[in-house]
Amino acid sequence: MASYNMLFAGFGGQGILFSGKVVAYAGLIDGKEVSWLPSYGPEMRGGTANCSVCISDMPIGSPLVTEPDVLIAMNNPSYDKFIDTVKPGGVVIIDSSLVTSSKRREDVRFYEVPATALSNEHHLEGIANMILLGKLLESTGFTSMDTVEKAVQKCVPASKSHLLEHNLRAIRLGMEQ
Amino acid sequence: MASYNMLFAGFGGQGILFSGKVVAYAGLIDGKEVSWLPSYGPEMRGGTANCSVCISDMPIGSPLVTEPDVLIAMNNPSYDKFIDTVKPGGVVIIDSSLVTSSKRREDVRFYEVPATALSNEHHLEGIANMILLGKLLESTGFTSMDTVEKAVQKCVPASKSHLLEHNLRAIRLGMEQ
Amino acid sequence: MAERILMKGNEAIAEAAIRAGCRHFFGYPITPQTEVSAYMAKRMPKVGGCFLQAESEIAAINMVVGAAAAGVRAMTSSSSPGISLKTEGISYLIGCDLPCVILNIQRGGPGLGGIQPSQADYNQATKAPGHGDAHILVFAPATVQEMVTCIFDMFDLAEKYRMPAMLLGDGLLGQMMEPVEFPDIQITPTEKPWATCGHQNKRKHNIANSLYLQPDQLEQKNRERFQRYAQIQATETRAESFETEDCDVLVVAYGASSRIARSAVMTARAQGLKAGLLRPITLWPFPKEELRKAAQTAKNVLVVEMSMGQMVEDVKLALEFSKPIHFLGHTGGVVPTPAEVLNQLKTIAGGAAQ
Amino acid sequence: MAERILMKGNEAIAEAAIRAGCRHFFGYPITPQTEVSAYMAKRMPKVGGCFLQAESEIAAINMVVGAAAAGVRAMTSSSSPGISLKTEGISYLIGCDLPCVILNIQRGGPGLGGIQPSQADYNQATKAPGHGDAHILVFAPATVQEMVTCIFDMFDLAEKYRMPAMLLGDGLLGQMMEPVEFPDIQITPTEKPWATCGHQNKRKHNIANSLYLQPDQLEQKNRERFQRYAQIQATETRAESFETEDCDVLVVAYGASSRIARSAVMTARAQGLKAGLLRPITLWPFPKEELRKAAQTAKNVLVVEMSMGQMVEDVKLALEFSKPIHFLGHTGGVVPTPAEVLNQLKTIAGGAAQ
Amino acid sequence: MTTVYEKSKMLTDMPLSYCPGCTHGIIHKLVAESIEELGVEGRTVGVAPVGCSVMAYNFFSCDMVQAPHGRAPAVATGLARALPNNVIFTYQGDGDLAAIGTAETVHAAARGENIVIIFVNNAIYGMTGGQMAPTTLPGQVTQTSPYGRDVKTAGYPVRICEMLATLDGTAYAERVAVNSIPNIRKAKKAIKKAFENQIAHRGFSIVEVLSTCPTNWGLTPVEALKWLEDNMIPYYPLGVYKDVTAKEGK
Amino acid sequence: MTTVYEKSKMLTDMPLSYCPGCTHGIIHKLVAESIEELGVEGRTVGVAPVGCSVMAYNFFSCDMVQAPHGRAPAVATGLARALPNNVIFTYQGDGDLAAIGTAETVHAAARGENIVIIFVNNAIYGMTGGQMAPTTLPGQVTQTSPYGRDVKTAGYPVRICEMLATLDGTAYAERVAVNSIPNIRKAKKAIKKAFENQIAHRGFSIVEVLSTCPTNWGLTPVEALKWLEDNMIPYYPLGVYKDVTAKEGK
Amino acid sequence: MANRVTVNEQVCKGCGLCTSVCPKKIMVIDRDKLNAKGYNPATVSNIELCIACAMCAIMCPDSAIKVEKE
Amino acid sequence: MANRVTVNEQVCKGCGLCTSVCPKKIMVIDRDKLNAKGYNPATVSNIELCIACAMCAIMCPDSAIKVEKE
Ligand SMILES: Cc1ncc(C[n+]2csc(CCOP(=O)(O)OP(=O)(O)O)c2C)c(N)n1
Ligand SMILES: Cc1ncc(C[n+]2csc(CCOP(=O)(O)OP(=O)(O)O)c2C)c(N)n1
Ligand code: SF4
Ligand code: SF4
Ligand code: SF4
Ligand code: SF4
Ligand code: SF4
Ligand code: SF4
Ligand SMILES: [Mg+2]
Ligand SMILES: [Mg+2]
Repeated sequence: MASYNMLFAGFGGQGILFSGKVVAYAGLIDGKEVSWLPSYGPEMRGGTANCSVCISDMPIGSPLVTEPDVLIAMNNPSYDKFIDTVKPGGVVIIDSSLVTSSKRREDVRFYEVPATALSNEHHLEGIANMILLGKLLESTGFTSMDTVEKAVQKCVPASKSHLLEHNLRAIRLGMEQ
Repeated sequence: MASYNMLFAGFGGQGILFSGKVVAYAGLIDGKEVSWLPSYGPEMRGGTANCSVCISDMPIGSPLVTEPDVLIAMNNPSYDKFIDTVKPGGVVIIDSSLVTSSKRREDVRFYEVPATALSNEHHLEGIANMILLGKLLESTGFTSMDTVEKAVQKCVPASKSHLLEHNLRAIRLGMEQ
Repeated sequence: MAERILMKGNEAIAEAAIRAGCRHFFGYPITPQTEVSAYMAKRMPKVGGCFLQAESEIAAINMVVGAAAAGVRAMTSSSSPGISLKTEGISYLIGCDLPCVILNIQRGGPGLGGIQPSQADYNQATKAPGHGDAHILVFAPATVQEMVTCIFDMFDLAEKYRMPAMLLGDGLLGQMMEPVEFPDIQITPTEKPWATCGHQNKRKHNIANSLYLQPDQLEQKNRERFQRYAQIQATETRAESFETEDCDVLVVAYGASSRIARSAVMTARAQGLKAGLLRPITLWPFPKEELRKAAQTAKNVLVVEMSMGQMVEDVKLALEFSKPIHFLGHTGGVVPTPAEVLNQLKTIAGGAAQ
Repeated sequence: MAERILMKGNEAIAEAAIRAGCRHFFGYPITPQTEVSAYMAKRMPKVGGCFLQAESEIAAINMVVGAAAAGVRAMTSSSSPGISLKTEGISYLIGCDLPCVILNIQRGGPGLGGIQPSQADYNQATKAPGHGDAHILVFAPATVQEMVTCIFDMFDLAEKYRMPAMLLGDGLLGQMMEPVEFPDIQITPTEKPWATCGHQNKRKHNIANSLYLQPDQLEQKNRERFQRYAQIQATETRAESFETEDCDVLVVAYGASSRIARSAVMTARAQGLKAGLLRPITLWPFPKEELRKAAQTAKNVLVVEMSMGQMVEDVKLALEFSKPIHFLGHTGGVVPTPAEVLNQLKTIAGGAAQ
Repeated sequence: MTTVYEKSKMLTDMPLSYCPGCTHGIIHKLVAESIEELGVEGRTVGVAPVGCSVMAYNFFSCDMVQAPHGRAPAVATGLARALPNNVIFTYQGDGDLAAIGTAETVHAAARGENIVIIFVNNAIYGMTGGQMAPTTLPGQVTQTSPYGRDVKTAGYPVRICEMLATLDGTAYAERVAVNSIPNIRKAKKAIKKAFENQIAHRGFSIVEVLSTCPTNWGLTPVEALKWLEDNMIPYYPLGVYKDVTAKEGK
Repeated sequence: MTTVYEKSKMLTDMPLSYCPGCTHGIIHKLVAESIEELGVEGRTVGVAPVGCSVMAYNFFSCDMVQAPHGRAPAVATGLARALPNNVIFTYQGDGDLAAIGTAETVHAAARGENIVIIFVNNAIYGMTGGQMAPTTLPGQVTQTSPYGRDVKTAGYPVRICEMLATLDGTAYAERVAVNSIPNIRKAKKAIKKAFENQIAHRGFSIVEVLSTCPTNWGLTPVEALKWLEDNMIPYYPLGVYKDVTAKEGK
Repeated sequence: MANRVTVNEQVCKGCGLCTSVCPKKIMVIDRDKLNAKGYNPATVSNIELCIACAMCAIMCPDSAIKVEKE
Repeated sequence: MANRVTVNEQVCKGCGLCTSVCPKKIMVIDRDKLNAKGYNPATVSNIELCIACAMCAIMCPDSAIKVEKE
C-alpha cells in the first residue's frame, strides 16, 4: 500500500484532532506504522487547530506533515495556509459549507463536501468532521469501512458509546458524497 | 632577597589577619610581589583563623601556603595543625603564653615569645600579635622597621590612629625578645 | 505484552512511570509537557499514589529530593526554562547520591523562546546539569514506545547508580501519538538501606547530605562518584546503528531528529547513496565506542540536531577528528525535513566523491 | 593610575565595577563572595548608586533584567549553587539581548558542596549558562589586578555585543589580597536606543522580550545571535602565553590554577625542563588559535584545573587531538600545589622522552 | 457628535490575543485608560508576565519588558531602581504571581517597592491549558484537579490581598472584579488610584482583579461572568485590604 | 540521686558547631526533648536548612535530610508525601525561610502540609557572616546595612507568623523566644504542641523562635539575650497567631 | 439624529459580552456575518433606541466598540 | 548530701549563659581552666547552695550540664 501523510485542519472544537485519531487508529488496526501529531500551545485557543497523521509500512520519520498527500480543511484560514503545501497528485477535501475561498488547484484531486450543512440536515450536529472522514475513506481507500468502525470504537470513550452509531452514520453519509 | 611564605595562625580575634596584612603591606612598600589569603567561612567563627602571606620577587603562584617558611602560631590547635608543615630550615614563632604544646622540631629556628603575658605587662592588651610580628622582623629581617612603620600606618584606619603608637611599641618590644 | 494502543508521548511516559513503580510525581505546568501532569493527576489517586502540583519547578525538584531521600521512586517533569530552575536541585540530588527521574520535554530557547520542539538543552543535560563536577544519566528515546522502555530502565539505573536520570525529549515526541504497548513487568523495589525513612530505633540515623566542609573529604566524594561514572561509561552506553556496516556517510542524530535522519537515510539508500545512521540513545554516557564502530567505513559524518550544533562536539571528541564532521541543524522549534537532510547527504557525498 | 593598594579580590571587583559606571548592584549573600555585597552596601549610597540585597539569587538576576532593560550598567554576584539558580534568568538576558555583568566566585560542588575554591562550573559557564542555544562572555582573570581590568572590559563588551558577561573566579581569587591599582578611566556611557526607559512620546515603544512563538522567527533570532558569536570568537579571545615559544610541554590552565601552573613552569624551566603555559583569559570565546600557536613546539599538553577536567574537552577540540593531552586536577576545594604540577610535568616529559 | 467611549491610545492597534470574551481585555483597557488619563504614558514601563498576558508587550503602547514566569516584581524592582522617576507596573496572572512568583511578590511588597501590580486572578492557569492555580477554588475541576480541588491533598487557595496586607511595606491593596459594569467602574478607580500612589511615591500598590477564563472554565463568556460572581467573589471578598492614604486622611 | 536535667537522647554526641552562647543550641534541645518525650524518634525525619544549622543532620539522632537553601519545606513535603505516617520537621533560619524560601514556606502552609517548621528568627544571616535578613530590624546595622537598615531602600521586616496566619492551611502558628527561662519553657510547650499536631495529622504547624546571634550582633551571649528582649520582642510580639485546636476546643 | 455605535467587526470576537449588558437589548450578535477570524461580530439592531450609555463599549474586552452621542 | 551539677568541660564553650540564670549565683566561669577548644569552662563554685533548679542546664545551649537531685 501507499503511505499517507495527512493534514487535518480547522477551528478548535470542530473535531479535527478526533478524526485524525480515528484515521491513525485505523492504520494501527491494519498493522501499519502510524503517528498523530497535533498543533499545540496557545495558538490553539479559539484559533485554528490541526493535526498531522502518517500511515506507512515503514517506521515513520517526522510525524510533522509539511507536504501532505491529503488535506482535510474545515475553515478558510486553514485552507489558505495549507492548500499550497499539498503534494501534486494529492487529495484535498474541504467542508464547502465553511471554506468559501475560491482558490483551487488543478494538480490535486479536489472534493467539496458541504459537511456542516449536511450534518445539520441529517441531525448529525457537530460531527461534520466524520462526514469528511467518510469522504476521505471513499476517495482514498486508505483502509476499509470495517477497520474504520473498529477505529471509531477505540476512539469513542465507553461512557459515550451512544455516539458511536451517530459517528458511523456520518461516515457512511460522507462516503456517499 | 629570599621569598617568604608565611602562615599566621591562632583564634579568631587575636589579630592574626591583621598582622598578616601588615606583613603583606611591608612587602608591597618594599616593591615586592605580595599576597594575603585568609581562611574563610563558618569554621572561622569562634574557632581558629589563619592567613597565608607570600612575599616574593616573582609573581606569586598559589597564595595558599601549605609549606610555610615561617609559622606564627598563637594557639595550641593551630600549632598542632601546622607545625609539621613548616619547611626544614624555616622559622617558627609561638606565643608561648598560649601555645603549651611541648612538641618541638629541631630542623627549624624556633622562637618562644610569651607575647600575651608581655602585652598585659606592658599595657599592650590585645596586640600580642604585634609583639610576635616584631620577633618575626627581628628573626628574619624580611623587611626594615621603617617599612613596617609605614605598613602599620596603611593598615590602621585613620579613625584609630591613636593605636598606631601602641602597635609600633609592641613591635619594638617583640624585636627585643 | 498487552495490546498496542495509540498514546501521546507525554501520557505514555506517565503511564510507564506508574507501571515502573513511581507513586510520587511532583510537577509544574509548562508547554509542551502539561499532559504528563494531567495524566498523573488522573491516575495517581486511582493507584494510591501522590500527584502534587508544586508551586514552582524549584519546589517540585526539591519535593523529589525529599521523596527520593525517603526511598520511593519519584519523578518530576518540565521543559527548558523550568529545567534551568531545577539545576540547583539536580546538583543537590547528585551531591546526595539520590535516584530519581526527570523529564525535559524541550522547547525552543533561549529565554522564554517558543513552545515548539527543540534539542537545545543537550549541553545542559550532558555537561552541566548543575554546578560542580556532576553528571546525570541522559536518555534520548526516539519513539513513544522507546520512551516507555527507557522509563523502566531509567528508574532501575537511577537506583543502581544512585543518581538522577533525565529523559531528554522534545515537544514532538511529547505531543505525538504512536502505537505503544506496555511490558508486563513486576517491579521489585530495590533495597535502600540509605533511605531517610525513620530508623525505628533499629539502625544508626541516615543522612542525605551534600555538604563537606573539608576539601579533601569533598574531593574524595567526587572521586568516588567519578569512579561510578567511569563504570557507567564503560557499561551503560546505548545506541542504535542503522545501515552503518558499509556506509559512506554516517548521520549521527538522536531523538526526534533521528527519525527525520532515518527517513533521509532510507531514501538515500534507495537512491544508491550508502548512508547510515548512528542514533545515540544515551547521551550521557555518550556512546563513543558505538559511534567509532559505526563510522568505520564512513568518509564523512553528518550530525543532525534541532539546535545550533551541541552534540557535534561530542561526536568530534569521540571520533578524534579522524574524518570530516558536518552539521545540519535547526533551532527555535523548526524541525528539519528529510528532504533537506537528504540534500545535505548528497552534497557531502558529492563533495567527497570529487 | 593611582597608588597600588592591597585589596581583597572581591572588594577590588566591586570597586572596579563602580568605577566602570555600575550603579546598580543586586546581590544575595553566599560564601565566598559576600565581600562584594558588603563593599557595595558601603559604597553605593556614597556614589548615589543602588545596592539592593534581593530575597534570592533568582530575584537578583531578575532585578538585573529590569535594570539592564532600563539601560543602566547592572551587576549581580554569587557562587556556584546561586549561579545554578540564576540560569533561567541568564537565559532570558541572552534571549532579550541585554548586557550585564555576573560574578561567579566558584566553590566546591555539587550540591551544597563546600566553600573552598573550585573551577567546577566551567562547563556551565561556557557551554550551558542556561537552556537553549546560548552563550555568554566568560572571563577568567588570574590576579586581583586582572580582575579589575577585566571588569572594565566586561561592561564594555557586554554592551557592545548586548549579552551578559560572567567573571568566573573562585574563592581563592575572591578572598586573597594583592596589590592593585585602579585605572583612571572616564566612562562614556554607550547609547542604548533599545532601552525600555519610557519613550517620552518621542519614539515607538521599546520591548525587551525573548518570546517568539513562530519557530522561523525564533530561529532567525538565534542565527543572528550566533553570527554575533562568530564575530566574538574571531576577535575577542584573550590568552596569555608564558614561555611557550620553544616549550616541550605546554600547560594549559586558567584563573587560580594558572598561578600554580606558572610557578611550576618557572621551576621546571629553572631545572632545564622546557615547559610553557597558555593561560586562557576568555573561556568563552575559547582562545583556540592562541592555544594552537602556543602548542606548536609542544610534544605534550597538560591541562591543570580545579575540577575533574572540564576544560580538557575544549583543549582537545582546539588541538584536534594532534598531541597527547594529559590532565591534572583537584576538586572539592583542594588547590593543586606547584610541586605536584612540576612532578606531573617531569613524568610527562620523561614519558615523552622514552 | 461627542465621543462617549473609544479605545485608549495607550493600547496599540495589535488585536488582543485573548480568547473571545476573556476579561483580560477589560483589565487591559482599565490599565491603559488610567495611565492615559494620568498623562504618564511617556514615562511608563510595564512588565508582562508569563501567562495569557505574556504578549502584553504588544498591546500596551508604553515601553515593555517581558519577565520570566513569576519574576515580574523583581524585574519591576530593577526598573524602578534604575528609573526612580518613571512609572513601573506589572501585569500578572495568579499562577505567575501567587505560585512561582510568591517570594518576589511578598518581598517587593515588604520593600515597599514603588511599583503597581495588577494581579489578574482567574482561578486557573489559562495559558497552559487550564491547570490548578493557587487560587483555584475548593472543588473546582481543572486539568490537574480532575476530581475537583481536594483541599486535603492540594491545599487551600491563597488570598493574596489579605496576605500582603500584613506587610508594612504594602501601601495599598484592593480586590476588585470585572464581571459587571459597576464592578468594572470600581476596578477602574482602584487601578487609577494605584498609579496615583506610585506617581506620589507612596510605595507598593496591588490591585487584585477577579477575572474570567471562559475557555478553561468550559463556559461561555457570559456564563463565566456569572460563575465569577457566584463562586469567586464569595471566596475572595472585594474591598480595600490596606490603604495608607486612608490613614493620611486623603 | 534523681536526674533533674540531662542531655536529650535525641541529640547525638557530636558537639554543636554553634558559636559560644548561640541560642540555636537551646532550640535544638527543645526540639529534641519534644520528640523524645513523644516517643517518635524512630519515625521522625528532620530537614536541615542552609544556615548556621546546616549541620543539624549531625546533631539530631533521627534520620535527617539536608535541603538546599530555602527549600526545606519542599523537601519536607516530599518526605511527608512519601512517609505519611512519619513525623517530618524542618529547622530553618530567617534567611532560609523568610527570604529565598518564601514561596516554599507560604505554599507548604497553604497546602496544610502535615509538617512542623521550627523557624529560628535571629534577625540576621548568621552563617554567611552577618548580612541583613528579611527580619532585620529597622536601623539595625549588619554587613549589608552598614548604616543601619533603611526601610526606604531596604524595606520593612517581614512578620512570618502574622503572614502565614492569613492562610487557611495553617493549623498552628506561634511566636516564642528563648531569652529567659520562662520564655524557654513556653517555647518548649509550643514546639511540643506543634509535634503533637502533626502526630494527630492536623496539618501545618510553625513555631517561630526568636533567637540570638551574639557573633554577628557583636554582643556577648548574655548581652544578646537582653538585646533580643529589648528590640526583637517589641517588633515581633510573642503569642499564638493561629491555632485550629483552639476552635476545636482542645 | 441618533447616537452612533461603531463595532470594529474585524476585531470583534463575537463573545457576546456587550449584548449581555446593553440596557436596551439592541446590541446583538450577527449570525449571518463571519469575519476573517471566523467570528460572528456584534452589531446594533436598532440604533434609534441607543442611549449612548457606553455599557457595551466598557464591557468589550477587545475595545471593538466606539460610542458617540449626538 | 548535696545535689550534683556536672559540667561537661570539653563541650562547654564558656558562654556564661548558665551563670546569668543561676538563682544562687554559684555557676561561674573558671578563668583558670582552658579546655581543648580554648574556652574557659563553667563550674559550680559552691554546690552546697545548689537547689537543683536546673535553670543552668535549661539555659545551656550545648547541653553541657547535667543536674541531679539528692
Ligand atoms: C519557568 C516557567 N514555568 C512554567 C512556564 C509555563 N507557563 C506559562 S504560562 C503559565 C501559567 C499561567 O497562568 P497564570 O499566571 O494564572 O496566567 P493566565 O494565563 O491564567 O492569565 C505557566 C505555568 C513557563 N513559561 N516558565
Ligand atoms: C542558593 C544559596 N544561596 C545562598 C547560600 C549562602 N547561605 C548560606 S547560609 C545563608 C543564610 C543563613 O541565614 P539564616 O537562614 O538566617 O540562618 P542563620 O545562619 O542565621 O541561622 C546563606 C545566604 C547558599 N548556600 N545557597
Ligand atoms: S485561556 Fe482563559 S485566561 Fe487565557 S485568554 Fe483564554 S479565556 Fe483568557
Ligand atoms: S553566627 Fe550567629 S547564629 Fe550562627 S552560630 Fe554563631 S552566633 Fe549562632
Ligand atoms: S451605548 Fe448603551 S444603549 Fe447603546 S448599544 Fe451600547 S449598551 Fe446599548
Ligand atoms: S464585547 Fe466586543 S468582542 Fe465581544 S461581541 Fe461585543 S463587540 Fe464583539
Ligand atoms: S541547678 Fe540551679 S542552683 Fe544549681 S547550679 Fe544550676 S542554676 Fe544554680
Ligand atoms: S551555658 Fe553551657 S556552654 Fe555556656 S558556659 Fe554554661 S555550661 Fe558552658
Ligand atoms: Mg490565571
Ligand atoms: Mg538568621
